[in-house]
Amino acid sequence: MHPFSYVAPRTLDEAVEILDRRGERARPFAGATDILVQLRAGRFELDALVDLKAVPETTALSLDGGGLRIGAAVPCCEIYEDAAVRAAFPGLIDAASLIGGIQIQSRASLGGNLCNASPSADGVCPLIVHSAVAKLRGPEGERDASVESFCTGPGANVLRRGELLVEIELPPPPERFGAAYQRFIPRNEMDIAVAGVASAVALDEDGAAIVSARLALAAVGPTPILAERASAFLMGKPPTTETFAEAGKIAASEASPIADMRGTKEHRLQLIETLTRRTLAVALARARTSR
Amino acid sequence: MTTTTDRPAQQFNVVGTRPIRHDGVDKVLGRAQYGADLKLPGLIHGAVLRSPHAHAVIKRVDAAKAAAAHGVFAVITGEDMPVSASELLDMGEEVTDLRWMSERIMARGKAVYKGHPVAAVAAVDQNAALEALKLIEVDYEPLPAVISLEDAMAPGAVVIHDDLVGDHLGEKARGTNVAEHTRIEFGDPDAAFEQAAHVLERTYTISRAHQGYIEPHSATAFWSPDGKLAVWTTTQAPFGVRSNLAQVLKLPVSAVKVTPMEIGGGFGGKIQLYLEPLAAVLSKKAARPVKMVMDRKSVFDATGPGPGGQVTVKMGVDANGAIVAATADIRYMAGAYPGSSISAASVGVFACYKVPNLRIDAYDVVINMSKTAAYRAPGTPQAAFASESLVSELCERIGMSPMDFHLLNAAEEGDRRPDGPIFPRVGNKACMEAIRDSAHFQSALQREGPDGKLRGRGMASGFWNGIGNRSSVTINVNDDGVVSLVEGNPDIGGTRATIAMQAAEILGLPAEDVHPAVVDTDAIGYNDLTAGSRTTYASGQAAIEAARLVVEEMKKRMALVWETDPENVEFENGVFRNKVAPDQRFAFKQAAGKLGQTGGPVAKTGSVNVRGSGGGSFAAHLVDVEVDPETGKTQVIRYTAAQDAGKAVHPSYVEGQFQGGAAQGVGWALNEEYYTDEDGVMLNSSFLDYRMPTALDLPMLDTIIVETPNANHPFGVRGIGETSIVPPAPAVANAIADAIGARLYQTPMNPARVMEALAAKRNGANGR
Amino acid sequence: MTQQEAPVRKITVACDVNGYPAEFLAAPHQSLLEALREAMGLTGTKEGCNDGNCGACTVALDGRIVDSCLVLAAEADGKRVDTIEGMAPPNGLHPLQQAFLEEAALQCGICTPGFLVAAKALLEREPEPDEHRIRLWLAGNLCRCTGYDKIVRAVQRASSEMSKPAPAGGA
Amino acid sequence: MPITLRAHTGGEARLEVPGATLRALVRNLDERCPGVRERLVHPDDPDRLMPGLAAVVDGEPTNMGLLTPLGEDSEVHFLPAIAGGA
Repeated sequence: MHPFSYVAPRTLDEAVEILDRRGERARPFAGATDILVQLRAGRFELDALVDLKAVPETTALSLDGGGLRIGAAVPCCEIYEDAAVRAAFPGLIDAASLIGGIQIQSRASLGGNLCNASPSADGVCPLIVHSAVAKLRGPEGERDASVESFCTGPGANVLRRGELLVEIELPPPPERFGAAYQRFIPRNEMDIAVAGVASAVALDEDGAAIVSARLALAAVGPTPILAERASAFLMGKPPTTETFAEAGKIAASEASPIADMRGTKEHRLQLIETLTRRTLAVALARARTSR
Repeated sequence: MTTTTDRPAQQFNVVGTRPIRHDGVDKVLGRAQYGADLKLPGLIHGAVLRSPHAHAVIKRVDAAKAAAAHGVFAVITGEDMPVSASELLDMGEEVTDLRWMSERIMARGKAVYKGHPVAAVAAVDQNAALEALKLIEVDYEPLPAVISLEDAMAPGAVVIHDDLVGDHLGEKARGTNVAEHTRIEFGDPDAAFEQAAHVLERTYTISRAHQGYIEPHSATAFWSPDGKLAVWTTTQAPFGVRSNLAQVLKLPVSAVKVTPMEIGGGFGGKIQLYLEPLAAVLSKKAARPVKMVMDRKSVFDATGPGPGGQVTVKMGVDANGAIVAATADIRYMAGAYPGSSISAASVGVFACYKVPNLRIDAYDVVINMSKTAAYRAPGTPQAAFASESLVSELCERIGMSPMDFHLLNAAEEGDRRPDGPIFPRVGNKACMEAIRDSAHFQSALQREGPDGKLRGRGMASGFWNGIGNRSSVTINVNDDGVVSLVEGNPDIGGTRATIAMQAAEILGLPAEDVHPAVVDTDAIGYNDLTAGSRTTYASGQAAIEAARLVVEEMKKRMALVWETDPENVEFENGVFRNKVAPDQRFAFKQAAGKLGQTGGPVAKTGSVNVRGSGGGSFAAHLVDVEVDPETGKTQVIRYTAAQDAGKAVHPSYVEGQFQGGAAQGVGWALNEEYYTDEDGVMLNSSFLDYRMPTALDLPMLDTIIVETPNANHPFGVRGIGETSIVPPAPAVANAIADAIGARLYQTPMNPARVMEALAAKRNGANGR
Repeated sequence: MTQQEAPVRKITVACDVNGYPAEFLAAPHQSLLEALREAMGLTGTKEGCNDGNCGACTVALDGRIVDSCLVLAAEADGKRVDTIEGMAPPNGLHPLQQAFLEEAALQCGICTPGFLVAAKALLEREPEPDEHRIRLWLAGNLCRCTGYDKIVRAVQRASSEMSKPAPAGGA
Repeated sequence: MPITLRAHTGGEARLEVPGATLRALVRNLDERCPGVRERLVHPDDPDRLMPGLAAVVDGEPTNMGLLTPLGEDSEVHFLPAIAGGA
């Protein structure tokens, strides 16, 4: 591995300054669970790794006014161990508690998962269905990017030179809202999604119709995908098995999977249908029991 | 955990108990020294540059920049390795051509598998060595890669080794990738098929699967200026490494000393040389000890998995379900050099059955992938996947339960094994009966699982012969009556304990009072490798022999003390007694304290060359699975393994062998494979994507130890390490077929393939 | 090789290892695994894959289990690291170590330190986990020899040993 | 006899040959079936079997190679050697 230096800035300004100065030769990291593997495999070379875990803004987790702010370096375990977050955002917990094993969850962050921009990232789809916003900070100051627009290709994202992800903001969910994430893997743990689906629905007052819905798909395109047509289809529909099955078919039509060592194209399309139905059913149950 | 035995048990004090293994405390404290843990004064670190191509001419290797890099001590390429002419090496049980072995270790002129070493560097630390590799310039001219049976066997195929001379049924063949075609035949199977009431023929495809030991290969070497070469390595075969190093490096055997470090799993994959000769030659050039540790990717790319291939089996039965004939066509891909266990596959494919008319053709085929290695019951799980799947499907067709079929057709004492020998008393039928009588078999299977999942049950049998061969064990009696036991077999799974226990049984000592130590090749007589299910069986006999010699010598010493004839001294249950003066008696410990004044220390070596294995160890496995028809995922929900141990020396470690083999077999059945691109580059060369079972993927694994004594061992012990990987894949295949009503003919039976089988069934194909 | 801005120097890392202060020099790119094994001589922590997929290098970092191959040594500065070498009390064994021996929960032993460190963290959080919870918690640790049966039983056994009330009059 | 050697035995799979040891048996066999000896015996050591070949005497592989003593009714098989595993 090409030798690099280790920097642990204490402020955002300091972090931005280092990243700006070093450009492509430096990258920020939190859990290091992806970047060290990539560096050892020789995927790219760096002169510096910038540890964000001493920066207060990136390590804060706060639930206020029904919304959630997750610092970019907050590890998965801190998210799922927080009882209030667990109660309010079960769809997010679905993902945070299945990335890697326990050892990985001690370190891996949803922010890192997002920045790594893998099409199969488990953490991204639930963020998309929660309409989450990525809060960025760079030499030019702050800006926002929607999570669904954040990844631009396998391993590529919208971050510019010197810019870093500070935190991810989830707006307060609407009333009678439920979300869920499931992925399919051949083993039961320690695996990469062959396909994954996050679903979110909000119901009308009597629970007879879906008033808003968002579906996001993992590992079936160059990035995690917001399934716009399937999401739109659900609006106004009764939350029935038939509706969900139809939504699954539409979601599959929005997927553009490839065949690789983790799964075939046909299998991935079948999985999108199945996981869409299954996650919608869980999201519905959660919506019905939410406030 | 159950044990069934079919005879009045020989009485034992130690054998059959479950003491804590002698090396256990070191291992739970993290103090045991594995290969990579070694530290030596002046140690430097090596790394290997490997071919990125599966098949390429190496036009130029320029290592000048690497040699000049900061922190680099030595660089070697193929030019630095001695050249060997073709010479067949008898490696105890396996045969290797010295020339193929030398070329496999380091490429010269041509790379024939992805990961083939092209150069190596020794530097001040691991990262400096890795960085220096980047400075080595290699010009490759890629050639078309031969990576499948079709590629390799097609007329006009690209020939990997121009000078390979194939042996095709005794005829020499040139310009071929088929290194060997063998045949076993007796009776007239074709005529018998004509007469059979039912005949079924199927073709099965089996993935190559890696042994998957958690410890990567490592080797440290110091080539001293006096010409002596010391090697510390993680190996199953310290004496094999010694002789192979001597052959490859053109040294006398006695110039090489091999110290086996603790070994973090092997399963047959740590027998061949990989890093040892490279570390040695680097050490010679650098005049320092050099340590090399393989990374996980290279373990997958460049060390031996078990071979994949294709097996076609055909079986005919009469109206009662008795087998009248069977044939098999076995084609294994050996990797870049010949040798893929086709002989064992030919024995194992129908070994469980009485087959009156039989023909087995087997082909050893060379392709552009890493040379395969032995993997637990080498060659046999692949063949059994075919034959045991076929039996189950045949049973469906003739409406006979697989249990009845097995019991009717099981090979027993006096029946002829496919390759000729007659079975002595074996536990084949006893294992079936143990499964039949198990709570698992007797319980009804709830066919519907939760959420629409489908359940099924399958069984399969398995055979592995095992070997005996050469072992030496030395026992030294200490003043306090504790004995040290010196042995030469690396302990992969508890054999320090099982060998020590056999000595303890003879000496009348508790297991704890025998202190076993695994030592280097200069410190003990010759030992064949820790493999072939032989260690407890054969080295145990060397320990028994050594213990008997100790007892005989100590009887003489007690005779001196008691002023009587040695014939008057008897030894029973750990006590020496004077038959003519019954009040004269010494426990072993007391006697041990009298050795100094009666002639000096007692140290005895038992050296044996154990014949055969007593007919091998049979097994029967029963498995319940749950299949999700919407995703194709299979979950093993219940498992029972019965196997013949002859006599279980340490039942816990016998159970552990049954369970470990079952887990590896389930992994092979469901997910494990080499997924390569069309150029022969493995794409899933990590523990993430190779998908071995995790703790969450398996249920508890129930075991039944069957004990049909082995007449070749004084305690009746059989070698048991390998058979347990033979039945799992077909048992799982049979359970999946039972669950979903469609059959899979290919491993791994991964979710996508299960979905394909379900779709084919819906479309009217492949249904029942 | 690419030009660097400045030569990369080794840095001093001060941390608590197994309850004792430790100070060592590490290259910035060195993993905690490498530093434990090379700089501190603590070779009980094993390397199986160097990419976070086998758990053989599991240690506890400030009380949470991590794959030490995916932690930079530099990140351990000011933190507490617990390895297999610190698990046993003086002149004894931890109940998990004892249970692994009695249940024959190891064969080759290479994965054993990682399993023990991980299982200890589990029992400290959840003294009486059920079988599924044990299997889930240990899914990040691969074992190729045992099929996991005896490992799970050993954790169950240690759990019940540790849940027994301490004998009266103990120190 | 393995199929690969039956060219030397006129296609015979089973032969009755005298010999008090395996070495003597092979010598006698070679008189009946010329050329078979060089397929069975190590080129550099007349007391060893050809590498890659195993002899099974009365159901068990030999461990003394060609020096193995034979009984009056011993059954001998020549087989390809089998690699060991774990």
